[in-house]
Amino acid sequence: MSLPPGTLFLLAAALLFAIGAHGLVTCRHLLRKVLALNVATTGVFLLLVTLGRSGTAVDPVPHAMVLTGIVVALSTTAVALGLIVRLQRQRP
Amino acid sequence: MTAFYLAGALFLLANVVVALARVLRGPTAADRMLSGALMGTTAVAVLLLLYGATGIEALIDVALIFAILAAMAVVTFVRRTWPEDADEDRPREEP
Amino acid sequence: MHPVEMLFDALLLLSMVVLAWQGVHARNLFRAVVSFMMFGLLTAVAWVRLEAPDIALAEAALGAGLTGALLLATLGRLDQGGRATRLRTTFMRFSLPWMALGLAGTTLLLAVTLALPAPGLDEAVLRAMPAAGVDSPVTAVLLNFRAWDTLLEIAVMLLAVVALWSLGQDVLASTPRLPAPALPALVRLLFPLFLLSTFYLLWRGGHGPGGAFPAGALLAAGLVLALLAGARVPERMTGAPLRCALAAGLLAFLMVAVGVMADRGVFFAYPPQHAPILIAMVEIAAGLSIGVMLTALFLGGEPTDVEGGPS
Amino acid sequence: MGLPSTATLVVILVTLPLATATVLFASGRQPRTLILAAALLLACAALALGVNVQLEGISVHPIGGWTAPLGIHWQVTPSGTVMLVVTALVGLAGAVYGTGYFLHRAGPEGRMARVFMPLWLFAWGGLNALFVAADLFNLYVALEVMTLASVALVALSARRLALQAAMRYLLAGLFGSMIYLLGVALLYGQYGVLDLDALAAVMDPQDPGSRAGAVALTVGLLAKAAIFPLHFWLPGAHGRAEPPVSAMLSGLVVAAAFYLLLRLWFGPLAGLLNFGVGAMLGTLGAGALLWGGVLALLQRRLKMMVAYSTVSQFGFAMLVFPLATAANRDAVVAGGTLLLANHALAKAALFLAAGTLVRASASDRIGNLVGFSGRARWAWLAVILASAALIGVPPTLGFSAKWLLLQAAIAEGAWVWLGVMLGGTLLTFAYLGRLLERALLDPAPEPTRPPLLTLALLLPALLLALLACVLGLWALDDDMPTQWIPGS
Amino acid sequence: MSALAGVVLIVMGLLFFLSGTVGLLRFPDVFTRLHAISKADTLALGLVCAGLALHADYGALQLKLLLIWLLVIVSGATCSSLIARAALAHGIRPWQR
Repeated sequence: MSLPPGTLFLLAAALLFAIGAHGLVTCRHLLRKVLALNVATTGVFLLLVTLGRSGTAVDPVPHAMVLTGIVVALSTTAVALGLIVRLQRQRP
Repeated sequence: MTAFYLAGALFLLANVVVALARVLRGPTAADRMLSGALMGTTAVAVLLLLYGATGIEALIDVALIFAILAAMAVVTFVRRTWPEDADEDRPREEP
Repeated sequence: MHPVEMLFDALLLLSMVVLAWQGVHARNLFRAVVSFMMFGLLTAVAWVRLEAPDIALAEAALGAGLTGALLLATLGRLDQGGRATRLRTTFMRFSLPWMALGLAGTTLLLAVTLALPAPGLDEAVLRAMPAAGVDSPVTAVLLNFRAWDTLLEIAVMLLAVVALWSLGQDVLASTPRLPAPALPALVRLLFPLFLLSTFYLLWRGGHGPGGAFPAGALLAAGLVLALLAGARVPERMTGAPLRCALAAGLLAFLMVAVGVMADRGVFFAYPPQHAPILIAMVEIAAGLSIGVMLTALFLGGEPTDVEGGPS
Repeated sequence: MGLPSTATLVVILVTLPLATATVLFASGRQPRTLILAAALLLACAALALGVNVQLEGISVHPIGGWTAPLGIHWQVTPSGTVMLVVTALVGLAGAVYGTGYFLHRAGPEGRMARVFMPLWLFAWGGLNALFVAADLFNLYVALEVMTLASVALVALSARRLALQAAMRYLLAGLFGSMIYLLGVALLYGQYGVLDLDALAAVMDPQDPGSRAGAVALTVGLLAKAAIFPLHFWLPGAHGRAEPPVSAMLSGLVVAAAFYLLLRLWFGPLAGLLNFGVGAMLGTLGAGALLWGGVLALLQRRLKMMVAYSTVSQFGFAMLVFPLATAANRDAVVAGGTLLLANHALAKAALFLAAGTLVRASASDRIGNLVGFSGRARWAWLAVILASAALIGVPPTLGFSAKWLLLQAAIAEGAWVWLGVMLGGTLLTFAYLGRLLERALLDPAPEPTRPPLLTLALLLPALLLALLACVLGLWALDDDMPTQWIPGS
Repeated sequence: MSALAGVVLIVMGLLFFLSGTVGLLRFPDVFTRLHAISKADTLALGLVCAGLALHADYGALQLKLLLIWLLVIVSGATCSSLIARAALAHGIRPWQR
């Protein structure tokens, strides 16, 4: 077991990012696009926090950034979902 | 002792991964929701065991939040999603 | 690292990746949403493993509570006729090249991230902590060192509410047909607990993991649960009082930020002797306001039973 | 009595829009005097800041008194200040136009009137916060404020096409933010700093994180700035929004993302800007220039044509990257900034005038527009002046900007880029000329009951277009700042 | 002594979690699966909480553990009733041998 610390988390972050970005491009349903975007964003958050941990001690700055990011992501997701509902209601 | 707690957490995680099969298989939406509920309860237990392993007290708070919110998903599901939703295991979109 | 720990992480992350894939690509939309919610639960556990209890708290409160509720409610609001909302796009048909591109990107990203030295700012934070006015480093970063980010982020949240309300009134399917006798009892039992834990988290925020976001999210979850149990927004609360509650967090934050300029003439420079009390005030105002804003985001539009409000 | 200090002005510029928007939302009313007073105050503050920068040059203001790398800084740069001033001018013009365009109506239009001003001010606040920010993560949050407000503004009319355009825009914008955030994470993982100047000091082109981070930041911003081939969301969003909204979006929001590209590539990332990178970005620009120009030429609807013109014009702006060398860096940055400023003023004028013309003609087909008669002639005058500025007829601001870039291209012997620039200018001339020719020489008959065109619908466009023309004289002045963006 | 008792309780809890999962996977319909989840898991969590409480060294923590268990009992019971009613209303018939 000689993996550097955080390797698994970095791998997961990269995979989540790729799954999300891929889904955002290939999915056709809008709700799926929004979910994919959230998955990719989670990947980025995971990356930030893992990188914050690899130093000498736990770095609170990425934690604060991710907290901010989570709230921003939730707000934008809510707007996106609202738009999707409106769009569907407007269908002829 | 740490190893015991970790092993317990690992066991629970494996347990819940197996239970994911119910999400995939359905057949009704309620079945999928059930394994969601199982996941919630298990997550509480996993967090408690991780607390035992690490001693970080905030984990108890995280577990407490999970426990308070345990009903949230099911209530939303019953009150908002399922009343009108088709429940059979068929794709809800055109192919 | 203990091998059991390693195994635990591997299994955790593997199931996260599988759930993420399911959450995007599952054949059945409901299955995708449930998978995504479970993904959120596991993400909270992952934050714990990364020694980030603050994020775990927020993720637990948002992921287990509001995000799921929001998604499920959206699913319920979408037309069930099977017609899906889609965008017309040209390049979406060919999934395979994108997959190859994704794999290449993943490898590249992993290779780069593994090579990063990650120096971090932990020492700078440590040095500044005595003057921060709070004991928790994350709260210090959020509400003091980088408070301007947090202010803008609350602006984003209020903006999201304004944006949703600008689309029109709420489209809740307001009367579910199913009787649910146990639900009001549950809510009556739980609601005081929600309030209690909201204030507990607000109070904790000064010294340890906690603070305005998880507290606000929990408050919102309580309010949403009450709405789901059939409670209505009281009529005297809608309109101006509701709008003021929504705006209060951002306004309080702005007033403190500009108000402290009376001391040294610097934006957001809390006077050292008053820093703890000012930060606590901002935290409480922001927490309560975030709770109301998140509830408004769940409602998805301005509450309809308003008199003299929107025409 | 002197002007207020730069720090005070910055605080006013970033907090006043947010505070006013919040108060408007909380009160649920739209008092016209309050809105106009706030907009006027913001415009004055931006102008005063411009004077200060002319005197003092670049200045740095730590927020909360925390020094870098821990704290966040505001940095007032000549480039950012030009954008702040332009934002204030367009913001004020849009606010005045908005009071004339929305406020008398009831029904669904009444709903639009109610939310237009808060959203407008939120976008304004986000823009101002972005133009003074000097911190990667702070820029991310400011970008999100700007994007979310813009999306809501696009969806304002709640018509189906507008909603669809808003959705597309939101997804593209969030995609851009997400990739941008990835870049922030990579750079933070490499250097552990977020402050732009601190980053510039430690940046090493050899590090893996610096390159990957630069790529991610750039791709994210290219999506937000709608640079070809990531421009797909722009024409719908800008063409289908309400006219004052299109003015802000086309003039400012896209420009803000592009400004950020300039700010990063000539600031912390300057070490990475070599021939290959420049050529690549320039090629994207050339593609945008042609694609947007040709499609603008093919449009039948006025606002769609103007929207495609935006795609084309930002392609032109991309040419600053291949033209930059260590020697002419400041002149090229000045050219790029002035190009953005010119485009913001002229394009906002064009969209506002287009809104007026569409209302006067009751149709937005170019073939059905009313001619140069009655009060519509003031709108046409604005279109003519704005077209001159976009094409770059001397002495407009567009001419000064293009002149700076042209000089750089000639000095470098970059004949390919010179050719692209001339071709782009010809295309601009072609599609704007087609608009003027169709409408002025072959106008549609006036509708029997022409709607009232108030001063609020005519003056803002005319003044913006005039400014775009007149400011060219200032830009050729000798006492322009030497360093527009702090470099490494 | 109490440490050993705690370990035993936790192990029992884990086994009940396992039985819950087996039930979820093997039982024939929603209603029977509901039994598996709500009964086994609630008990299992209670056992884990009790085991940890034996290991915990101060009162506030034990109080929190008790609270967690009570919360899970209450919401588990409510959710089971909600899902069962919803399933019945959707015309899903209970499984008969």
